[in-house]
Amino acid sequence: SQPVSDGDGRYSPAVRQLATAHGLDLSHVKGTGTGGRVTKKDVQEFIAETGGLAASPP
Amino acid sequence: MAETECDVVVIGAGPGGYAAAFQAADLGLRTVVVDQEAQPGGVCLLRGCIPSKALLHAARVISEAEDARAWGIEFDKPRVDLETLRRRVKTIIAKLTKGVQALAGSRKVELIQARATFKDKTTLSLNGSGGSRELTFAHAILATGSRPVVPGSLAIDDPRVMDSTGALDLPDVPARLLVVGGGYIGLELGTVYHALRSEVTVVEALPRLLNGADLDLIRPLQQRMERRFKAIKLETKVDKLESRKDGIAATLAGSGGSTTEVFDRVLVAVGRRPNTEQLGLETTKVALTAKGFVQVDRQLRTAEPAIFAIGDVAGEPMLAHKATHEGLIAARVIAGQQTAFDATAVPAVVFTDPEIAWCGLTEEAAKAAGQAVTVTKFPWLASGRATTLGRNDGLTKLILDKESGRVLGVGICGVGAGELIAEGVLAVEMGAVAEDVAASIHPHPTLSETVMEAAEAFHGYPTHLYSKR
Amino acid sequence: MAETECDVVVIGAGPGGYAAAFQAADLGLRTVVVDQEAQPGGVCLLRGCIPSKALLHAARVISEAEDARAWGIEFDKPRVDLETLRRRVKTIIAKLTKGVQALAGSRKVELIQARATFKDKTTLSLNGSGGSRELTFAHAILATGSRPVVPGSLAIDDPRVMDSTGALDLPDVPARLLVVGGGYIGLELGTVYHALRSEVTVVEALPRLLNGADLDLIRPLQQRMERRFKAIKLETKVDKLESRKDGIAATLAGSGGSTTEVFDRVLVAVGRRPNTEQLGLETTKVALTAKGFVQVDRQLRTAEPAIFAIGDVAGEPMLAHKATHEGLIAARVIAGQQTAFDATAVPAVVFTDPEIAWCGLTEEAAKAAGQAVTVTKFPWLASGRATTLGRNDGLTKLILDKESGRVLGVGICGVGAGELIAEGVLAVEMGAVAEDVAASIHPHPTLSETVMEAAEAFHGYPTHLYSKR
Ligand SMILES: Cc1cc2nc3c(=O)[nH]c(=O)nc-3n(C[C@H](O)[C@H](O)[C@H](O)COP(=O)(O)OP(=O)(O)OC[C@H]3O[C@@H](n4cnc5c(N)ncnc54)[C@H](O)[C@@H]3O)c2cc1C
Ligand SMILES: Cc1cc2nc3c(=O)[nH]c(=O)nc-3n(C[C@H](O)[C@H](O)[C@H](O)COP(=O)(O)OP(=O)(O)OC[C@H]3O[C@@H](n4cnc5c(N)ncnc54)[C@H](O)[C@@H]3O)c2cc1C
Repeated sequence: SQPVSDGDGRYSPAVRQLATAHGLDLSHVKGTGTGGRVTKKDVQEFIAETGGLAASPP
Repeated sequence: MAETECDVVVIGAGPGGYAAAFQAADLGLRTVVVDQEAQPGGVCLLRGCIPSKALLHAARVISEAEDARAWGIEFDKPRVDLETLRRRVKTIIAKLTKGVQALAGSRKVELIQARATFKDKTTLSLNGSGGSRELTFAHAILATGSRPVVPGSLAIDDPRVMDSTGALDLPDVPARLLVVGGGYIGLELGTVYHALRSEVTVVEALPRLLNGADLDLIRPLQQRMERRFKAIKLETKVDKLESRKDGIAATLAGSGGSTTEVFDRVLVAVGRRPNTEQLGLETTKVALTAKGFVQVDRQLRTAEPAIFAIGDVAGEPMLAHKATHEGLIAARVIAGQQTAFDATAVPAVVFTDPEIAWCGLTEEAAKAAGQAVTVTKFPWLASGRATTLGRNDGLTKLILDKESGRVLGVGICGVGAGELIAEGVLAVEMGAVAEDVAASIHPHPTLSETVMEAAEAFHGYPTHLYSKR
Repeated sequence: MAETECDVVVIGAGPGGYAAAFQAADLGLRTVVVDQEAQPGGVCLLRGCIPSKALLHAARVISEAEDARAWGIEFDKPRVDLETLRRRVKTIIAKLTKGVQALAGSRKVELIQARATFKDKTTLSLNGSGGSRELTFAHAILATGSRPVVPGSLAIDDPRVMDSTGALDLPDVPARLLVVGGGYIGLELGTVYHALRSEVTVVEALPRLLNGADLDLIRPLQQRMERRFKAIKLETKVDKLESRKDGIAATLAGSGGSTTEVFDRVLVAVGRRPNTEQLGLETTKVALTAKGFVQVDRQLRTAEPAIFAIGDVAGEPMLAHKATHEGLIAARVIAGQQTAFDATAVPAVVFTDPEIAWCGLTEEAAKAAGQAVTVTKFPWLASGRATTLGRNDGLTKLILDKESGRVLGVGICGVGAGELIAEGVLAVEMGAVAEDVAASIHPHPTLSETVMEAAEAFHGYPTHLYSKR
């Protein structure tokens, strides 16, 4: 899938850890936080919806 | 619209007013500030935050020097020269007030010393030492602040009965000081006079000190004050004050009945009232709330569209940083920016010893609202840094959303809590979750680690705390 | 895999090791910690962070009491009882080390006092006072820390030449102290001895103190130290130390030639070296970096898959909180969690007077990397709180991404900087932009406002600062 966030890396520690744990590429996750920031909840919902399909190749 | 003499006039040069004026000028507006005082700075600078904190710094030095005995550093009691201390505080105030003047000058903000009253919704009349004049404006920002309340029963005509302004003047160090009111102003000034060797008695009508702060945060402070002050009497009212030769006789009515005690001075610090009178507000559509504050919307606009109100006069919490923040917003709105007050966490700090600071949701407020929160706590007993300071009397707590762990509020009691709360405010404002705070590396050994360790308690155990679940 | 006696053995009970062990136990692993010392806590607790900060607290009380003269609070010079001071520090250490023991006990982490060496990649041999034994493990975490380096030319056999451990023992207060090394350990201990009335000379081979911190942050500290210390000699090397009856003669070689001065004691604080020797690492695949640290990946795994390394032994920065954080990560990885070290900002604090603290990108590093940053600064001269403390000698700066305003680094010099930096770390980790920090309401009057005002400078002017652009 296409990246939906500009991937400027403004991810909080909790978001980064969750992405690491699930091998996710965060640029696929749409942010709903202030200024379009990806929140932990966004990542959790993304995982629930996709089953972590957007996992980045290692 | 007729040409006005200025784009914005700000009435009151306190931390709300001058911040608003500077912001307005920085955004290109012709700005005038009117204040009746000779020096800008408002209550905060002249008789509030600044002098009280300067005196509290002196108090802290005195009390730390006492505590140093246990470290093998023995000081004799200091000689206190009240005149030098007063002068020092005045010098600090003068320095800051000159700074505000200089900043106004370089921004081309005109400062006028006069008392302002509205003549109508576009005209002020200004009464200064040089006579009166009128000033037309496109927008006005009301930043007239607040003043101490002295209830009728305590308003006796004796200079030994003081409000906070009188107490900050340090007329002398009374052997016996009665502080009426267990809010932050009373406790801070009580701390100052205690360090200067007054015997301090605090009375508070409510069953608790510092209404608004969580009780567990108050406990370490209360315990220390109970050891140092003569007495803290809760659920006690001062029924009457009477001038006597040997002091002020105070009739204290508590659950155990009524007693009369004599004090050398009395500080009445029971509350503050917004300055809304004799402003000619009746010539405008400006409306007041039930509590007597000027009614404003989230853009700080009053019922009169061209008139804004900020700071103490515009509502609780009556704190300088709230005033400043509102001032910035009001100026931006006037300059045409789409913005509004949307801070979720206004911090409050009590600069006692230890300090108490909190922001966002309190545990008690969450409970009252039936909100599902998890409260995690890290007692300073387990803090290495607190131990090196000999000050384990503290507590750090987080109020977290039960499900997501989002930081909704932070409360801290302990030395330096007023500085530590800044991280808490940022966490709340950024929508941080407990893990974010826990994963941010806090330097060792610092008191800020207690915030991190409290956050660690949400998912697991903090390194330095363990309790069976 | 054969059954091992434990899931994890941690070698070294410093802030890295015990944090790792506690986390491992909390995650259900059978955990053992081995340390050769009788008390857990490592360098940090026994002869590093904790004793140095306790002594620095005493130093601060002494120096604030001196400064209080200007406030009309006059203290006579304190009587310093070194024995009580030493005992106080020992009591603090004992309290904390007992705390670590108790936490280990309640978590069922076994603490073994022994020297550990690898026999092979799954077996340690432990040599303790009670003899030797072997211990098989599924995973090992190497947390053996570091020790002071004393260069050969300075390693003379005279107890008056001390390393940091010796200086922390406070053998006496030398009239003339030479501190070799202008890093944080030398400056902190120099501050302690100065407060206790030593005449302090600092020599540093580099042209600057505190390599790694931005120069503008160092300036306020250096200026104060230059007023208080006897001398700070940069670009100066100690060529030779010689024992004499009347002291240690030091040959100092600087740009202006070579001189010999006599000191009563010399503190050598020029660096620390990781403890990688005599560990039997050659029986494993564990590899070292060019600088002699154990080589690890982002999961803290060495070249030997079952062996991890954390803390000082695993690389710079050699700081306790880095050790602790790595310890937590290593334990989680061993427990099967998918995680890795990904902190962007490890803070560093120099607990001198004033303090210096920074995190994330420094201005100098940004320049060296050609990174497009905007640096905003707020001098403490303009801070109300600093003025009430009489401590305007400070600076707060933000290193911001030029385009987005994202906070990449924060640097602070001033009293209490070590606590203030926590907000900076959170800002960097959360990906905050300048506006986020500016819009967070910072309580007034506090030093934390300087962070907010520095942030305000990105888009406009801070309220309390104005400079033509
Ligand atoms: C002892 C004490 C300690 C305090 N400590 C703290 C603290 O540590 N932190 C904190 O956040 N807050 C503290 N406060 C509260 C703080 O001082 C106020 O919240 C703050 O000053 C409010 O700012 P403001 O701009 O709304 O108005 P003010 O500071 O009250 O200023 C109002 C100004 O308006 C002027 N004015 C009023 N009417 C007119 C008129 N008609 N014409 C011309 N001028 C007029 C007044 O002269 C005054 O200068 C303290 C208060 C007290 C009394
Ligand atoms: C004077 C001084 C002041 C400092 N101040 C600070 C500060 O304020 N803030 C800060 O962050 N850092 C500070 N540090 C640095 C800090 O102490 C270290 O970064 C920290 O202790 C590293 O922790 P660690 O867990 O890696 O190892 P260490 O704390 O070094 O602990 C290693 C442990 O391993 C044990 N050990 C080693 N080899 C073996 C073996 N073969 N068998 C058994 N046991 C073994 C040692 O006995 C020791 O107890 C200071 C250091 C010094 C010297």
